[in-house]
Amino acid sequence: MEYLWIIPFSPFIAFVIIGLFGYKFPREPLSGIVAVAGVAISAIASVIGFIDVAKTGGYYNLKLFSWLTIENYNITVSILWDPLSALMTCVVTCVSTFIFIFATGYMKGDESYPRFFAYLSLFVFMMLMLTLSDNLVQLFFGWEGVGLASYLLIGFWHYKKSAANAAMESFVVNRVGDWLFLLGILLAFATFGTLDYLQIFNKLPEAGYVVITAIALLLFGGAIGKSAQIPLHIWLPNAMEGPTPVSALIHAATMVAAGVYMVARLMPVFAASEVALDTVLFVGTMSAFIAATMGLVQNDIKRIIAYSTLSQLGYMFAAEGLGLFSEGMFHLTSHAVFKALLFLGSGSVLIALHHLLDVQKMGQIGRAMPITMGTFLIGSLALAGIPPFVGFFSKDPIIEGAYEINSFVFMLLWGGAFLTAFYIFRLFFLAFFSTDRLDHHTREHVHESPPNMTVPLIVLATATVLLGFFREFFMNFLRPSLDPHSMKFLSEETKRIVWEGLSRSSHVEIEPNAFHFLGHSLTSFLGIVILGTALAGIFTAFLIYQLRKVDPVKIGDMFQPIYKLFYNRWYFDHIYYAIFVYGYYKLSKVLWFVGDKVIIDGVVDGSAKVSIFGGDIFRKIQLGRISGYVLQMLIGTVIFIALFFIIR
Amino acid sequence: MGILLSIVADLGVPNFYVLIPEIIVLTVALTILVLELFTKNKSLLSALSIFGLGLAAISVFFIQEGDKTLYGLYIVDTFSLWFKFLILITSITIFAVFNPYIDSKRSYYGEHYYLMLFSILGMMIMVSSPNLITMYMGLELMSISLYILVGLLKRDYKSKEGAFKYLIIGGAGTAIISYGIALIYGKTGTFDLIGIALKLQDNIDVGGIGGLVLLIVGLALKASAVPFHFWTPDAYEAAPTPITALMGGVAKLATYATIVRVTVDAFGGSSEVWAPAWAVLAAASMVVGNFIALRQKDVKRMLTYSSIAHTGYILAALASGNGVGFFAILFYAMVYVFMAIAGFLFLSAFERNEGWTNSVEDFKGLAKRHPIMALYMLILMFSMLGIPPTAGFMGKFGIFLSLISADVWWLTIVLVITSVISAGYYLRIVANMYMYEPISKAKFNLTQIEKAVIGFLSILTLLLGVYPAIFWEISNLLTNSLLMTAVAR
Amino acid sequence: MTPTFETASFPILSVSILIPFVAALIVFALNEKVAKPISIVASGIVLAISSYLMLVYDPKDYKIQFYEKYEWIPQFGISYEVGVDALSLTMVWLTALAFFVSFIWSTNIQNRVKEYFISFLILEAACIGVFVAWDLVAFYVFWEVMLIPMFLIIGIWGYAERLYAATKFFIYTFFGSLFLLIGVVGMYIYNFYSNKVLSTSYFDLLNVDLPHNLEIVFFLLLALGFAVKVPMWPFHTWLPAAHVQAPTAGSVILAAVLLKMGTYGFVRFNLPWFPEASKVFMPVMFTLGVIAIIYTAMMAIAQTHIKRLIAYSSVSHMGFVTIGTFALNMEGVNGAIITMISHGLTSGALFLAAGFIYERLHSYEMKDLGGMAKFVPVFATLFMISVMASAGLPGLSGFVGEFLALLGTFKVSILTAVLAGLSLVVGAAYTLWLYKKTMFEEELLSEERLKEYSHIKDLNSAELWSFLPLVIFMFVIGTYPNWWVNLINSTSAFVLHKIVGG
Amino acid sequence: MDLNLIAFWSLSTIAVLSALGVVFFRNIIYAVLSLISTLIAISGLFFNLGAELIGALQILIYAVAIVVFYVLVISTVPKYEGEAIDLKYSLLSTPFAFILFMELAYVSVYGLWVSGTGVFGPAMLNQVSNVKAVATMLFTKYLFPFEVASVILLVAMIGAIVLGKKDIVED
Amino acid sequence: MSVSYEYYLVLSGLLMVIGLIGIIIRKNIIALLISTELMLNSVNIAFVAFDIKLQDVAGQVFVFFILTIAAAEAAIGLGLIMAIYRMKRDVDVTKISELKG
Repeated sequence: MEYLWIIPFSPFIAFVIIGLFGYKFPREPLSGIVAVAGVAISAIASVIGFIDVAKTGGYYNLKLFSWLTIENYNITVSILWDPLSALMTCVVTCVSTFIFIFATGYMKGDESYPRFFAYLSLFVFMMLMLTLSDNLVQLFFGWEGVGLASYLLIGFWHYKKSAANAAMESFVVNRVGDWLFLLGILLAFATFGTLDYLQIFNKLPEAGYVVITAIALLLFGGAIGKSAQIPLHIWLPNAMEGPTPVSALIHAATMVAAGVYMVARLMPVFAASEVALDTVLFVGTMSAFIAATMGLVQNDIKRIIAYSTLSQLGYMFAAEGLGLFSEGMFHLTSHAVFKALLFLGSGSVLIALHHLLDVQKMGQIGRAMPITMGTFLIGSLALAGIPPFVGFFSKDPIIEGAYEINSFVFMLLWGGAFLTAFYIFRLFFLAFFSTDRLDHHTREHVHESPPNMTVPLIVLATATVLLGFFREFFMNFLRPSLDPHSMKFLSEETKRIVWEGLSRSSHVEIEPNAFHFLGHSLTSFLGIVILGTALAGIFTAFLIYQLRKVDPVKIGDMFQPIYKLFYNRWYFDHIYYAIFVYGYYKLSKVLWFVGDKVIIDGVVDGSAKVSIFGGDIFRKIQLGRISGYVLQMLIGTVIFIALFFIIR
Repeated sequence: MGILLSIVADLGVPNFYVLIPEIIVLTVALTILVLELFTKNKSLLSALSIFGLGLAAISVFFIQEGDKTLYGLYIVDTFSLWFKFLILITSITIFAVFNPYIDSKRSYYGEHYYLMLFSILGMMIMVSSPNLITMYMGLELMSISLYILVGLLKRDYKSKEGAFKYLIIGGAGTAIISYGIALIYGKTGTFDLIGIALKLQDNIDVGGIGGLVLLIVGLALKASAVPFHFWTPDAYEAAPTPITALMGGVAKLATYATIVRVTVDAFGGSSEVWAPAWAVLAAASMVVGNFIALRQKDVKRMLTYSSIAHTGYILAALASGNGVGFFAILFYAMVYVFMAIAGFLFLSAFERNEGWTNSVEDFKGLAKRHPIMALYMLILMFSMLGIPPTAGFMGKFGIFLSLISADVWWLTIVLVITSVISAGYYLRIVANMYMYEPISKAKFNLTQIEKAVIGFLSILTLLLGVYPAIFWEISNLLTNSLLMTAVAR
Repeated sequence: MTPTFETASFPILSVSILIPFVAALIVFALNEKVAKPISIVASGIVLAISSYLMLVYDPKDYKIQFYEKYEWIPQFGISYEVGVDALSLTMVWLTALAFFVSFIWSTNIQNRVKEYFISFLILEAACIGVFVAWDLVAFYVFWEVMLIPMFLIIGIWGYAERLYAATKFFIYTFFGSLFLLIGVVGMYIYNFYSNKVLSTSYFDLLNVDLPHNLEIVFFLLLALGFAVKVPMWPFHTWLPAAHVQAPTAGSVILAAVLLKMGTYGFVRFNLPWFPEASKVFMPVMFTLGVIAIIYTAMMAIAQTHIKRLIAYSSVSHMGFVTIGTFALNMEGVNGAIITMISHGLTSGALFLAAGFIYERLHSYEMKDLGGMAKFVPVFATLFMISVMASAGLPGLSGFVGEFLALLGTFKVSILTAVLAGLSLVVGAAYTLWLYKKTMFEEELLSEERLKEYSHIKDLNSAELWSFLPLVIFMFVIGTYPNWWVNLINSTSAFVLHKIVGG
Repeated sequence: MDLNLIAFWSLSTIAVLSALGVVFFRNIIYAVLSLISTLIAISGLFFNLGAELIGALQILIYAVAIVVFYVLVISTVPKYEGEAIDLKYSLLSTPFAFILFMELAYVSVYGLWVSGTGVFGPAMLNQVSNVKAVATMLFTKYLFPFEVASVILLVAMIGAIVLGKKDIVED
Repeated sequence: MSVSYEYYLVLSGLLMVIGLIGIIIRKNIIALLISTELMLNSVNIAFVAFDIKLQDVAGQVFVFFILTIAAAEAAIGLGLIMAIYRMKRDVDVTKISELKG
């Protein structure tokens, strides 16, 4: 399995080549080609590895080199290749490949074309370091690395103030999560003396419950930041300032899912602590619902999809919190595909509309760009959870599982499903159908995108249609990584702990076979209700935005407070801005003035002033007159002698 | 009559051979006294003086180190010989640059030369006195010559005023010293330092303390320690600058040497009395000297206050009251004399130039107008501040060593704080020299000798900081010489 | 644990101190045209020597290598004693690198070229001396000598308020070092009292068995001296002033080398000499370190002057070194040392960047800057790498040190580690803020400004070659810290041997 | 009543009173005359103690030579018209001067002064007079300081001439 | 001797202090010089008293030297006063204060 090193380093080499020579060559399309080649090679390698691991179900641990030795523990750069990482790697590389291809078209004519592909390649490299890692430090390396790439790509059009701000915001907010994550690493090291996953898992029984909980929660803190869960979600919608392929790749398909992947990767740790699982569940659920509500009333096409990403990530976390790790990972995979599709579709729309973002100003563009519309529709349906698209097979089981385990969670996720269907079709209708609100000039230029953009769309759409039917394959495939009984690398003791931790979902039986599942949900009450909800959402959207039977403005007025709450994104941004941006900045300014300038420098410069003042005072004794001199000498002598007779 | 004769006969014949350096200096002085009536040739007089001083300095090496001579009124030991040598050679530098200065002031008196020689003679007598009488006479010869020299600037009222202040306060100081000596005499019945030490040993009482304290006050006055420093700034400023160098450098050196000898030889056993006394004076000098220097615009006056502060540093070593202290004080005194003389001679060289008023402002842009001299001044300033690798640092290092070895922490802290404050004014000069544009482009008119002398002194300051072992060895020898004299009896 | 010595067959360390000094004399004698080449060659040789020493240094057992000792002031038992262990060696290397870089950078000094290079060369000699000296007086001499050229550098080639800054720098550090001197002298005397040995050698003073209260006193005296130099909060205010006013190369040296002396002092002297006091003061140092990290990070973001921002960031990073050092375990000390090296590289690079920006746009104020990235892509890239290294991005040098320091701290005080870890957030905030304000947001520029911008040139070759070594080593340390940690491991163990035993 | 005692008290009273006169007489001539009076009284005390040579020298050098000098100068300098004493300074200095006096007196009274260590006891002085004893010592043992004293006087003489003479303006 | 030597000492101290007061409070610079003479002379009393008590002659020798020095100082002082008067046309001590600070 030594060839596995090709997977991360192929995009890295592409990055180096483009980074050093990108501007020297004819910029377009050579940089794009290099980048695509880099990621494609890596995709091929990972697919080969995927097949390999699918056959054997085993795991490989490839140590590349030793990074740092602490005490007796060797932090290495290495590759852990098991079904979980193989799945994630494949998702990353395959989706990336298509997005890269799309980007060669999307970025055409941009003066920083090579830079874009350099960043993208860097991102893929970092992401692969993350997914392939066998220890927490390398994970953290990739974790921060994708943060960097995300920062660079969000700020790709850095001449825009909003892009620069969004980039910085994303990095700093992520850093809050990373802070917790790093502390988690430190605690883990202090507890276990090692940071390799497998060693940690097997040492779990030695550690106390509280410590494990703390480690899990701190690491999850990192996931909250990276996967933009509430309350650290605010950066993701703003991150849409980046070029659309970036949004598709990083802020939908891969990077933001890193948190989900991390939780799954460390499943035994999380499973060992109920509190941790509950936290994951709670955060995921809340994010799923709240983000959906926010998505309802946005008008920016990319932001709507971004909120939907938040929401779907919430579903994944909810699945993991419920103990349904495989379902979570499956949803991750399917989400990567259809969300990439949706983003690329919207990218295609943006190219056609010259980066017009407001859905309220679009309309009836479906006719001019049928492929985009068709694929977008497929993506929307998948997102809404309509069979036979992959979203149905990955999202419904989560909701059904929640029904079995926790009714409160179920209510929210169920509600979320309605909202999801509603907002995505609101977008769909407003953009592609409805009335024609485009201005005349743009109208004339609306056209279908070139093949290097539509082909990825079609491929992804195909995948969206077909992937769901591989449900059973995926479930079995992931078993060696996520089912405690099949995890070869766990000791018996750990297996027991993990199994106990997952007991909350042990009674849940979800049909793995796609056809059976489809049949089951079309027959069971619960299945029909969920499906019906999704359809209801679509219908409502159709009613309001296509048929215009109900005026959305009136509804907005009717529920003024709620509308405002949603529209202002539950005031998260405002509060954060007030406290952490404005407040922090102002406090810093005040502290600088008071603390540094007045107090500390006051003392420092003050002592200089006191010295000078003292000099002026002492100068007065030298008043130039002999009488005075002698008088002072007399006084001095008197005191001097007195010192020896009185004090002694 | 017979009784008297027998007493006198015991004294034996004085050994005038050991007086050769003094005799040379005296002879030269008297020769100039006569010669000056017949010639107006200043170079001749100056050369003669330098020749005499050089000869005397060389002759120091040919003197057999011996015991006391002249009926116990004169001592020839390593200590006195070395200091004599140092006094002589440092004086040479002053004579070397004296003529141009006095020309520029158009204030020529032939008396300058022999009066300076007389004062140097007084210093030589001071440092080789095993006896309070000799010390007193040497001190007075030095002081009285200096009173005159200060006031010798023609048509300069300030010179007279400074001299008069110096005279009155110096006179009062003389009276105080005399009174102290009287009390000590009354207490011990002798003027001999060792005799005093024997009498006092460890039963120093009120009378002894009184005498000692008054003696300290008097000596502190001569060494210009606060609060007996008042004459210093005025006299130093008033005096012709080379004379200031003589007072601030050579005379100070002799005074410190005398102080050390008196304290060690005569009062070695009562360090618990004089150590705190010197400590108080040292602390006061450091504080007052440095603070006032901070506010001086006139560099000459600033250097004066800095010299008061340095008196504080030097005396601080005595506060430790142990051998390390003597060690340190001797070293510091020896290196300080170079710094001080160089500093004042620097001013004397520049003072000759048109438009130079010794004000801090005049130093602006000196590094561009005269880079070499600015570099010398830089070295001097950092040396006075006590930054390595200059001799000033090694001096302060010794002081710290002595203070801490004696656990005089409070004085150590005072020294530290005041040193930091002193950085304020030393740096101001450096900053003015290097960090401002010149206020005038006029060329400086400096003689080669001036440059060479100042260069020599400042380079020496630097070298003594880089390799101070020789001077430390000398201080070591001197301390041993002193302590051995004290213990041997 | 008594260190052993491996005497040098050739006085290579003395030679590396002498080379810059001799170069200074040569420059003094010749005209100003050759000043720069001579300086570059001299510092290049020193860099080559120190790199060579790093490669041949034997990190296995702790011994002082390339050791030389000559009598200097025998009356006091003072000698000239130089040698290196890994800590010294890395610092010497860092010094050599920083000076090399600064010399290459210093192309457009028009004013008093000769003096400029002489000052820097003497400064280099002194800085190397500080790190290799094992005799305390020699150490102190080098330590103080450095003040003079630095004072002149800030004062002569600085900006508007240079005089204030230079004086403040000088007096403040002088104040601190005098207390250091007192502490050293005190140790020396106490050593004499207890062991009857007159010696200022580090190794002799290592064996002083101090009573507890004296240990505390001496610890404090030394710590005060070092704290001012580090600078630790609240002794840091000289640093922003000095940095803001210093010329670019001066800032680089100040940040890369001078600040290290303080932390070097802590590691070298305070821990091995005062093991008990170090334990006692651990909470205090932690508190100060944490305040330094967070408070000065806040200070940094409050700045509009980019050099002052970077200066505050230095203080913040030094906080990491402080807490790492006083974690009193291997990870902590290793982390502290790595952070020292890394900070030398990153802050050096950041100051170069600030200098670059000033040379192109003639302002340090954020309101005059912004939107450069498009016009100077190479610079923007290197600047970004430096910024990220400073923000502690894994894979670059900054992270390694911070990680180790945090790890060490975490074992001792979780709270400290938690708070210090916040620098991940606040540090990112100010560095990115800096980057954004200088490089991004082109659309805020006015038309005329844009026109001016179109003339600015990317890094010229001198600037590029001074930037590159720093950036390369950020990667080298970040991606393969094992080599560096192996290098310093035995040294850290020695530093801690009285505290953790062994 | 011992004659010595009477002499001491009367002479010391004169000395102190005329010393106060030196300080407080407005007219400088009176002050100089008071000085003479003090000096003569002190010289009387010397005689009283038995130090005849010093007593005589005191009168010769001081009361005659120096005071003549003073009178000469005073005659050149016109009469000083201002206040004799500065009130502020007198108020400030008196308490301190008093304390200093008390301190000196304390030292004088409580000091354990030794006596009779020398060889010139009454028996000896009866054989050789005080004058002879002092003079002999002065020219033998204390020859060196004596020579120095002569140099000092030479210096002072020159100094007085140089300082006192009118500057001839040279051009 | 029936007069205790302490009396001489006290007298000496008293004259000394009076001389000191004289320097401080007099405004005429000639009087300052006279007061200095007074101080120097007061010491003589102490010396002679001690000398007699000790049955030594060294004290008297010292007094001789003090006399010499007093004379020398007086001479120089008067010379200076002449010079000052010639330049300043005043002998008021409050005016003789150009050097200060």
